[in-house]
Order: sequence, then structure tokens, then C-alpha cells
Amino acid sequence: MKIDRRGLLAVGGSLACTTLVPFKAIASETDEAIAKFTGGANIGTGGITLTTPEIAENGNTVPISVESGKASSIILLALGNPNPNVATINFGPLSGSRMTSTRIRLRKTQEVVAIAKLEDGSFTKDVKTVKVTIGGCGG
Amino acid sequence: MSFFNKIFVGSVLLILGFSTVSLADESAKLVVEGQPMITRVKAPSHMENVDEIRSGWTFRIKETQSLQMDDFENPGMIFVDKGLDLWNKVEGSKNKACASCHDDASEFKGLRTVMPRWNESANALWSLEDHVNNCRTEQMGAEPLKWGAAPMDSLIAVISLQSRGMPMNVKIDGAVAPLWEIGKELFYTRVGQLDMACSNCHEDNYGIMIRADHLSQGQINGFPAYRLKNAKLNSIHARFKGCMKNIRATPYKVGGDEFRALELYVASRGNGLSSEAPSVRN
Amino acid sequence: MAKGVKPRIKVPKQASAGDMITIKTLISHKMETGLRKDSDGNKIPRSIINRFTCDFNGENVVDVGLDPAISVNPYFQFNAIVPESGEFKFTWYDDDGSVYEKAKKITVT
Amino acid sequence: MINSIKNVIVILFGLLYLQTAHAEIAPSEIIADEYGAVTASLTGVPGDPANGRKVFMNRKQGNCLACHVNSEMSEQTFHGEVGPVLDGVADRWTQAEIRGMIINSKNVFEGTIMPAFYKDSGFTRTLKKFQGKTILKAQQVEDVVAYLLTLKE
Repeated sequence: MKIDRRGLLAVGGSLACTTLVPFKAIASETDEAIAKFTGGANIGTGGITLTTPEIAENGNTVPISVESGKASSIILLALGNPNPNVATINFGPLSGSRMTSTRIRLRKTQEVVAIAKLEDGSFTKDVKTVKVTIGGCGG
Repeated sequence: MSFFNKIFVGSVLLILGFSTVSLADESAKLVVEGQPMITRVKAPSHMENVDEIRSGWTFRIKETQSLQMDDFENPGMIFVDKGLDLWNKVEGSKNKACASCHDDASEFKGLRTVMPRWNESANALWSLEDHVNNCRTEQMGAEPLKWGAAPMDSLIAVISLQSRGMPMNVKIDGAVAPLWEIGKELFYTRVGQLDMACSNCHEDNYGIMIRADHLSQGQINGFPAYRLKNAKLNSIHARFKGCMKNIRATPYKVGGDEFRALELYVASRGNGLSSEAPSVRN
Repeated sequence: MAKGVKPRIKVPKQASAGDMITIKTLISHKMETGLRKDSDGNKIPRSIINRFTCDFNGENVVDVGLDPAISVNPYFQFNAIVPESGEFKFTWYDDDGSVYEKAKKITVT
Repeated sequence: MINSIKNVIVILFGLLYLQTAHAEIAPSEIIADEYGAVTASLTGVPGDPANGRKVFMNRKQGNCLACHVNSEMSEQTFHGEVGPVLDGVADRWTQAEIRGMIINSKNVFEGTIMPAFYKDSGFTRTLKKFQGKTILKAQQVEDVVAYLLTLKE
């Protein structure tokens, strides 16, 4: 039996199918979380900076920070986790620059999303992909 | 194509392409709370196959590196806090705490850098754990702490912290010489179903990637080390145990003779590097 | 109260009026996600810090809702403006109903 | 009656024949040449490259990606660098050589770090659950060989 790349692609395709169902479930959870935060308003870009490592040495502790000058609140979502919600930060009257740094868990390589609600009521977002490493020893 | 040509082609491919991203900032300087650490230095003369020894810190990515540069950012310091609570806790039949005899542990400055070492009265090679438990049973009348468990590792972190920045200086001659030879033998002995020795990864292949793990020299100058992997302090012997299980070998006993000898040998491979405990590792 | 919970705070001891200062907070907590199983295959119940707040002299600085994706020993860094001398109050809310508090004074010159 | 007994016997012999034809070669029975190459299939069943590909990347099976860059598998992140790049491996080595390296690479490259994937004895302190076992099953070895033979440039 010989196999060519097309054959291997077919294998890949069937793998993708098997993961489709949970992926959809997470997608809708993400939509839900976003809708809850924005009330369905449009989300723009710019005016928000999400900083993540390009590669996370360990998915258990991934340092991230987010800053958005005129934000009144920010939500953080990790789209590849079993549950996309990460945190909601509400900035009070005595908060300085609207930034926070924290450490999050990422189950696998995925997109991290930050959406800010600005003081004028509009929304803006930033998205970063974080590659999560895979250990060498199979155990 | 001859055998050697085949090898050659393979090597050229390895050099040319597809190498994975090097994750580490290998030239970064480690300064902890304003105190510079020695993370790269000429190898001790007993090491035949390595010119320069390097702290495990130099193999980590910059985000992990930065966690160790500030004591607030370093999650290992949580365990130092817990260790200090334990330090001050009165226990045992003699109603004493560590602090009853040793105040704030600063008298142990330098101790970490010479451990493990020969204890004349016990006629045995002692690790820091033995000092802790000897005090507990003899001076406090308290139960010994379990080797590799959180309370022990936290206390050891408190004691080790007193030596932070000082170069490791483990003695390998005199009474410990035969044990050092045993440790060296263990370092180079292949074990387990994967049939690997410590040296296969940590001497022959450090600096390159095994999947996404950046192989280090396996130095222990930063132990106990907070690992992101399990979010706690890890003792030297617990780390040895984990490595052995990874290569599908039956680990030696934590606190047993083999790991004591291996600790002595591996510690001596780090002579000259700063003691960093509690360090932060992957 | 969950075992081994210990808050750590880093706040400058003094600042000038209207200065923006950086605050770092960390609380030792296992942050059990509720997704893991024990060795017998039973789900380990979720047990996390679900909310963290920082106030200064009774006015809010930040109010954070935490989900299980926040790492073990939750860490937050943020900025605050200090109009006068006073006290920061930090509060963590545990799933088990426990509330952990810590206060830090700052002198504004 | 006699006929049916005959038939049963024929069928039994037939089954026995099939079984011997597909009997696996045990690790102790491997015949390698002086360069470590192994010509005979371990199972007589042709290798399945698609399964070999899975075994190659599976961290509990071959875990080959831990040490080898393989651009055919570029959808997988983080390829290890401990061993040589496997692109075009089928152009450089024969089937027998590849099989020999997977079975026990130490017969081919003295002192290599690469584990022997079809060897069940002669180890020291193997964890109990792996004692007397090979890392890969015979057919998995054949599958990986078949997969590697697809890696041409």
C-alpha cells in the first residue's frame, strides 16, 4: 500500500470532522460570552493592546497583559479552552491607566481575545495567537 | 550512496532547515532583586565533556526568566512565606520552633552552596533535608518531615534563600570521594525502557529542543525550584524521580543512597554557578 | 476556608498626590478548575477565587471576575491613582464562601 | 462423515498455516545484518502508512516527533532537534535499514540516544508496567516503516 499526501490530507480531514462538534459548542459559548458583554453591539479594533508571549513554555502559567486607554471594562477569552471565559476586569474611578497583567491557563495552542468596553459605550478588541508547547518526554 | 554520505546528508538537512524556534534568550543576564547571579561560568575541572556550565535559567524563555528576577513575581516565594510560618511554629516535645535556636535563618548563609556534604558525627553524606530532620527529632522532639513534601521543601527554600547569589562549592574529595564516584557512574548509566542516562540529554544534547522542551544541563543550583508544570516547589530528589519515570525507569528511593550520591555528583557539576533557590523553571 | 491561602501585596509605601502607582497582588490558591478527575475517575469539584477587588479609602480601583482559566495562585498587576493618604483594601472571594482581606497603607506627600 | 472430518482437518491446517504465515517475529528472533538492517517484515502484513503516521506523532507510542523534524507533518507544532531531520529519509535509506533503526538503532549507530522500539529485554530498572514489553508492537513498527518510506524529496 502506498500513500500520498492526498491520502494523508483525507486522514487529516476526518480528524477535523471528529473535533467539529466540541469546537462548535465552544464557538457558541464564545459567542454567548461576547454577547453578554457587548449586548450584541459591533466590535471595532484599535485602541486596545493585548500582549501575550508568542510561545508559552507551559500552558499552566501564561503571562498576559491588556491595556486600553479609555476602557471601563475588559473581558478576556481563550477560544481553545474547555470554557472560553478567563476574566472580566472592571475599572473603578481610582484606577490609573486601564491595564492589567495576569497569568492564565491555556490548554493548547489557541487564540486569546480581549474586548474592551470604552467609556463612550463602544467596543474594541485585540486577538493574539499563543503557541502552547508540547513536552518532549512521552512518559 | 555510502553510509557516511547518508549521515552527511542528514546532518546538512539538520543544519539547514526546519529547526524549531529557539525559545530561550540564552544571552540574558539574571539579576534577582538587584543582585547579579552567575549563570554561565567555566566548568569545574572534573567535568571532561563540558567547557561551560550554565544555569537552567538560561534555557528558559524570557517570560519564564522574568518570573525569577523579581521576588514578587516569583511564585516560589509563596512557599518561602509558608516556610517562614513553619520556621516560627513551635512543635514537638521540647516546645521549640526552628526560630527558637536560629532566629531568622540568616546564620545559614552559605550552607546551601556546600550541600550535600559529609557529616562527621553521623558518618554519612548529608543533604539539607538531613539538617532539618536532625534538628526536628533531636532538638525539637518533633516528627521528621517527609523528603520531597511541601513543608520540607518550603523550609529548605527558606534556608537556601540565605545563600542566594553565592557560588555553589560542593566538596568532592575526602570522605565523600567514593560516593561522588557512585553518583558519577549513575549519571552515565542508561536505565529504563527508553535506555537513557542523564548524560544523554543533559550533557550530549543540552541547548537543543526535544519537542518543545529546551534541554538544559540538568543543573540543580536553583533547587528547590518552582516549576510551572506542577505549580509548586520541587526538591532535587523529586526531580530526579520525575526524570527517571519519564524514561520508563523505576526511580531510586527519594532520600535513598543512590539519589544522595547522584545529588552530590550533579551538585558538583554546578560548582561556580550561583545558588538561585527558589528558582523558576518550566 | 480553603487550606494554605495567603495573600501577598506590593504597594509603594509613599507617593505624591495624583501619582499613578503600580500594584501587584498574588494569592496562593489551588484554583481547582472543576474539570479534573481524581485517581478514581471522580470529578474534582471546582474551587476557585471567583472575584477580586481593590478599593482605596472606600472608592473602587478594580473589580475583577475570575474564571477557572486563571492560573494557580492568581496574580494581578494594575495601576491606581492616589489622591490622598489612606488605605488600600484588597478582597478575594472564594467559591467556598470564604473572603480573604488584606489592607496596605500609603502616605501621600 | 469421514469427508466432513477431513474438511475440518483441512480447515484447521489452513488456519494454522495462516497463523504461522502471519506470526510475529519476537524481539529475540530478529535477524539483523552487520549494519543493523532487518530485511524480514516483523509481521508479514504490509505496513499501513496512515497508521504509521499516527504512531510517529503519538507521545505515548513512537513519539518520534520529540526528536525529529519532519516537514510532512508541519501541521504539528514543535518538532524536536535531537535526531536528524527525516525529510527525504526514504531517499537515503532502504526499507531494511529503516526497519533496523526503529527496531534497535544502537545496532546501526553505536551509542545513540535513540531508544530501541522493538526490544523487550536487556534493560536496567525498567518500570514494572513496561517490563518485558517493547515500546512499539510489531505491526506498529511495520506501519512506521511504511510511513517513513513515503518521505521522499
